[in-house]
Amino acid sequence: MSTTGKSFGSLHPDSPPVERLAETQLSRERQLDLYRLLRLTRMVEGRLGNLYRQNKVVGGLYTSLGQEATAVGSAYALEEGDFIGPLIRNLGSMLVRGVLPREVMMQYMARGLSPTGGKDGNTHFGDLARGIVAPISMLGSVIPVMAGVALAAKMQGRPLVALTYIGDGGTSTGDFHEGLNLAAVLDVPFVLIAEHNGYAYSTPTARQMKIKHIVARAAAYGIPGEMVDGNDILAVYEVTKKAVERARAGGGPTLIEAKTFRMKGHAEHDDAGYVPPELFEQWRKKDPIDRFERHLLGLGLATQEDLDGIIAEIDRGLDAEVDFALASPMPPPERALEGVYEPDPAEGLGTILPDAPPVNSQNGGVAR
Amino acid sequence: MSTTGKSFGSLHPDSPPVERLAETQLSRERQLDLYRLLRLTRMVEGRLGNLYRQNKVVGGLYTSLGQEATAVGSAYALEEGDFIGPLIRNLGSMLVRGVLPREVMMQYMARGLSPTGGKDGNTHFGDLARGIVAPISMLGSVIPVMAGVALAAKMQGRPLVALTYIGDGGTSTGDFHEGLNLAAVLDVPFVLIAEHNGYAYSTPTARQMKIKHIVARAAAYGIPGEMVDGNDILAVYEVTKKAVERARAGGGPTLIEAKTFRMKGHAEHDDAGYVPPELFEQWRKKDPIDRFERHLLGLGLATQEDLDGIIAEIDRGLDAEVDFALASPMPPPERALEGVYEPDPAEGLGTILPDAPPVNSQNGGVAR
Amino acid sequence: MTTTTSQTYLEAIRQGMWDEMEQDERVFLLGQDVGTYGGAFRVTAGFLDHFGPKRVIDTPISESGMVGAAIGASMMGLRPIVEMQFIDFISCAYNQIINFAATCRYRWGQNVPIVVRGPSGGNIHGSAFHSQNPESYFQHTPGLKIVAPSSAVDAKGLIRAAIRDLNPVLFFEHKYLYRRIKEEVPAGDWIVPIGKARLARTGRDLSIITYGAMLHVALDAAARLEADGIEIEVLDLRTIKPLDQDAILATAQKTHRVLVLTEEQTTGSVAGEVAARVGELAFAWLDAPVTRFCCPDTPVPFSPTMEEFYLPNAEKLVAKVRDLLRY
Amino acid sequence: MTTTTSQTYLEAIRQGMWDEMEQDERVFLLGQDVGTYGGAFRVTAGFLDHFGPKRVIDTPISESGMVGAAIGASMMGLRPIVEMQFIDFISCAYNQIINFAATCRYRWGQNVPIVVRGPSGGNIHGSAFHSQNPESYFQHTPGLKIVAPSSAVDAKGLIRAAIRDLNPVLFFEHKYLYRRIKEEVPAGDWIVPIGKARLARTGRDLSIITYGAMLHVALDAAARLEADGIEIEVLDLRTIKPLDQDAILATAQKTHRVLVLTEEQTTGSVAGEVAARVGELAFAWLDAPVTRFCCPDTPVPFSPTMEEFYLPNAEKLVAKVRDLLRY
Ligand SMILES: Cc1ncc(C[n+]2csc(CCOP(=O)(O)OP(=O)(O)O)c2C)c(N)n1
Ligand SMILES: Cc1ncc(C[n+]2csc(CCOP(=O)(O)OP(=O)(O)O)c2C)c(N)n1
Ligand SMILES: [Mg+2]
Ligand SMILES: [Mg+2]
Repeated sequence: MSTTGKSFGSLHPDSPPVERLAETQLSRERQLDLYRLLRLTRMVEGRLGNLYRQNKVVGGLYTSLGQEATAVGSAYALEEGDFIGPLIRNLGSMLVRGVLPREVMMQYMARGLSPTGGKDGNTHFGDLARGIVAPISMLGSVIPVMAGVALAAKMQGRPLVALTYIGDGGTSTGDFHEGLNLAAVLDVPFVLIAEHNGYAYSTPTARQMKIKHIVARAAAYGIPGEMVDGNDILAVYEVTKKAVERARAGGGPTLIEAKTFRMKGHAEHDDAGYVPPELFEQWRKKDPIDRFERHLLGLGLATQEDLDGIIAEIDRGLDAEVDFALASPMPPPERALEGVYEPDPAEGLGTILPDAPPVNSQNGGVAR
Repeated sequence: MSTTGKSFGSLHPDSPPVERLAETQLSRERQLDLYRLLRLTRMVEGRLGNLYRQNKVVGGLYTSLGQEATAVGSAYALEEGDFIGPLIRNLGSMLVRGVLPREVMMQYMARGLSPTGGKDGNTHFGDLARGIVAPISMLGSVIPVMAGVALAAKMQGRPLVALTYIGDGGTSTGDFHEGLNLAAVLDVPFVLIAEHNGYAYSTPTARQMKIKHIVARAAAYGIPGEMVDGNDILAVYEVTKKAVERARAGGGPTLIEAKTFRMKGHAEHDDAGYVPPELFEQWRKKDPIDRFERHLLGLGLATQEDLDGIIAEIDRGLDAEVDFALASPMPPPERALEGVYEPDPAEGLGTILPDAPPVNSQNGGVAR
Repeated sequence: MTTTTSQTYLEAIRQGMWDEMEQDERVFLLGQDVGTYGGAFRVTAGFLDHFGPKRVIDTPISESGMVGAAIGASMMGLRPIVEMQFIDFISCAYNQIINFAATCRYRWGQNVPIVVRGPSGGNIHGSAFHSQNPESYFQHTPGLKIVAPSSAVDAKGLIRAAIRDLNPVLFFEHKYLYRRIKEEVPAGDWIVPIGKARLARTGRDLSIITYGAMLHVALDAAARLEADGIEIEVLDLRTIKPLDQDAILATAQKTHRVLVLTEEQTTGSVAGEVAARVGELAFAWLDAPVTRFCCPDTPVPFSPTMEEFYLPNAEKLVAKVRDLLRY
Repeated sequence: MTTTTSQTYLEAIRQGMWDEMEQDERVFLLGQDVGTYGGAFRVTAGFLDHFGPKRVIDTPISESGMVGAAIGASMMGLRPIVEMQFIDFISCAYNQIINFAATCRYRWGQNVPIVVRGPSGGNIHGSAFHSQNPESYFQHTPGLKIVAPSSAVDAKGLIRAAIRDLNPVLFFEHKYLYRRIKEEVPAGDWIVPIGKARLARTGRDLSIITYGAMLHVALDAAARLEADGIEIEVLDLRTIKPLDQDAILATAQKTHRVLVLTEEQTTGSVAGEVAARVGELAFAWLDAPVTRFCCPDTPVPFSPTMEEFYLPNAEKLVAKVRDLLRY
């Protein structure tokens, strides 16, 4: 494994007041855009939390509090035409790719105008036009699928990259292994971000694997591995960018381990009583938004007013999104029956060969 | 990964006439016993080949020609009470554990007196009394099962070790990953021998994985890895012994990669036309039996007469085994219906609670 | 005189496992978050403290690995209980269950006494991957037993029987019932035998054969129909494999009209198997076609409006029964 | 006037795939040993040389990975065909098939045009893991199509239809038929539509509904019974999902007696689904119980003596038919 990611960012809790995030070539504008997306992610999830507490959310609510930088920073490193396969904690990556807050809200509220028309919930929706493949709940399963997206791209000579995510827990699935090995041996343009956030539901990483760093698994597939401070959005961006560029240039897959922390329970109902409070303390100091703000302010890339302005604008936008989502209707019940199969095209699938005539019992067994 | 295995044996085709195999503490007697078992394996498979050509074998015949040392040497490192989960190429390990040639022959010929009564074929049979767990055909599946055997041993405080095998191809299965990770994180007494024999059916290792050495995967699970010359039976014995002792002492699992070569096609019907003839040439020089013989003769541990004597005795034994197997009947057809479920013990499973009386429709919905 | 305790369906399962673990040290648990957290539904809350980490094992997210390990451990004389966090994830252990666990006894005489259990079923707006009823995936596989209780008493008695059974048992708990059902459950060491259906209601006009959460729908519908003097017999299968064919045929012979009600997509359902058996073996007694009332052939939809449409309920069932009585 | 070629069942499948790959560059193959070796049964022999390594991909032993990759590639506009070396190994891809491939269309409108194909069936003494008929594992899952041809003509027409279909199609080839059947297969670009059964023989006394290798057993039995003036109608389902319900009901209505013959363990079989439908929807026409003739509920036994006992054959079928005619 290579751990070039280590050079990006800093995991030290006692980092100096002016945050030293990873070096980047990103312009001020793009850094502010990145900030907006990072903030947007947290604020959308905040609104979802409100809706949850108002009993408007159907089913559970899963958020990425404290780890938004991983999803946002990595997706920001992609180009138009690239593909992502986001998991439940990767709302940020979907927002980067143009998903509207109302779409997510309507998904969570099971509304008829949601991207799935109410057929599925939460972030489980996809849209190839925006380069988003929906996962299934079974962890790991989207890895071979995204490897297949990358394989197709390679076969088609399209210069695109497929990127997906997996939690520390999800790395224990057979599909993680089969998918990553397949991607490696077929040398396809694929990037896998392993989000190491300390827990899989209540299970700490030490019960999930005997290794400390997931990136150690890259060597098992003969692919480059990178370890990155997942709460340094610039580091995540840069390390992903490097992997994406390598993949696009034909250099095959990369496994990136992003160290971060889940600052809430597994879902909204889970009080995370099993997480030692010190861990929350420690990681609160490393909040990715706070750090990015310190970086922007400290380097004079933005003033507090700039940031406040961005936040206020997002807020206004979200008011409208929430209103829209709340006002939207539930789906018609009968829609349940629709859409299981893709119908044949109008012109059919080809010339139908007439069946050979049956043997005729009344005719001495000869075809009639 | 550690590659202490490298110090054992030699992969050089131009090894000196007196074969320098790995150093061992094994006595002359035990080395001769090992030789007998190695020879026995090849000779049993030779007899099976004869039976196959006489159309006595039902279905395919799978042999371990050229790689017998891996199965024999590793199983020889176990103690009574330990468990193995042999695959199709590990007949040698079964013979080490006391399986009789006639048992295998009757299995291959689907006879009624075979260990499975004709219900399954080839080496697919088990016997807990001899510490043998039968695999299923789906590659990789026996790995979590043997991890479970090891887990039970640990829970029960029994000082035993579970050992199983996997081919280079089989390492690509999800169960390889799930099973080995589980064994590692639960720290159970488990040894996995990855038999790297160049091919999975027609697929060379380079199409199976992007790594050269399977042992690189040990680090992905945080367990020791060893690489060993699989055609040096003493090296295989020693490296396995070390892993087994570590496991027995509570040191957890080990992944051992044994480098060897499949000297025939995947099965008897496969002419292996896809294997470059040079490879067969090269590996023929490294034949594990020839090498062990050169070692025994060169170090004066045996004379040619000793070896010839052993062979002759095996041969006589096998004549009888073949005769017995050939004379044994096919199973009665109706046996097909037997044995799907283990019946309840005669005394039942416990006191049966009488069912609450049903609601009675004729009685105003009151229980009758 | 037996004492009883008021217990929910969930508590009954929990208690059944607890009692077996107290009595038999071979029994142990493995699954994701079953220890520290006590399981996603808290079915095993308190087990870790009481039985210790050796017998209550939090595993990695490896369904196939978990089931495989259970198989191996069972061969060594232990009695593993594997929890699927949601039963839908059993699809990831399909090969281990149908090919490994189910066939060892037949192929080489080695029985595999394991229990694989977990929350199944819909009506909680869990969508396609947290609402499945996977019994039909497995009903075809010789060597397996499948249990799906509808009441707290049965849940307790059947989980105990499942743990004691010498074969692999799939134990499907209906999560909709977990906390919605509360019953008096007798104390003491008893089981409900696998393979025995229970007559939940007697009647002479029509038989509803069902199990799990649908039992309650059937009883509700039967009570409504009673007002019109219609007598519905309700048979609770309790065990899906092996089916209690005698009980099935007996009720068919009694009422001459059979409706099979299950919470599954219709095609390839357990209901289909029951219907096929009734149609073949009770043909002479039938006055009307054996009718299935299941879910439509779609994944489980998420939105409550659609899921309600998708699931059978008492109102729809009453209409189906009336239709069938008019046949 | 169409020209024909004499082709085995295997050659017909091979030719169908070849033609589709010639015509449509989106079609590609992936599987274990499908390239250099041409597949364990040589179904894809010559494909690598002709179509090149980009379109004929030897994969690692990763059934779930293979199917997952096919799903992803199909979303990008390609048309992957995944070979299972033996269809039994499809159990290792169960989750990808039933949860990923089958549900995308319903959940988020994304269709998944993939074909998963491979050799199924027994009678070759392959024992429990090289003889399976897995159609019943999948018949329950909405979103899938399942095909199981009995003849070379159908095999060719159906593999082409499967490749062109816009949904995931499981294509189960019966390996016993691979080289045992040889027929005149018309040249040209034609398909046999998925979802249409074929009347293989007309008769008025009793209908045998079947598919795959059992079709030939049915025709054999029908020919034997003809000597006694018994007229058997034989319906070859060809597609297992969606079932051709119209054809099923039509033959039931015609003969009033139905026997469903399949090479599966009886419980939870496709035969059960067919029987349930006939029993429910053709009840009024039935003069006798819809009868299943399948295999016993055991794993497939290895030894020829036992496997012969286990499998239906013409002789046993004739006896069953005579019984049913006496009903
Ligand atoms: C195959 C599978 N098994 C179990 C689950 C249930 N489950 C959902 S999320 C989760 C924990 C995931 O942990 P991790 O992968 O670390 O992701 P995180 O939630 O920390 O982002 C579990 C066990 C699942 N979704 N899929
Ligand atoms: C899950 C699974 N997929 C496919 C197969 C078919 N198959 C049997 S042996 C084999 C090749 C195995 O290669 P390897 O693991 O290297 O073992 P070797 O034969 O070289 O000893 C394959 C693909 C199988 N048995 N199991
Ligand atoms: Mg996590
Ligand atoms: Mg190999």
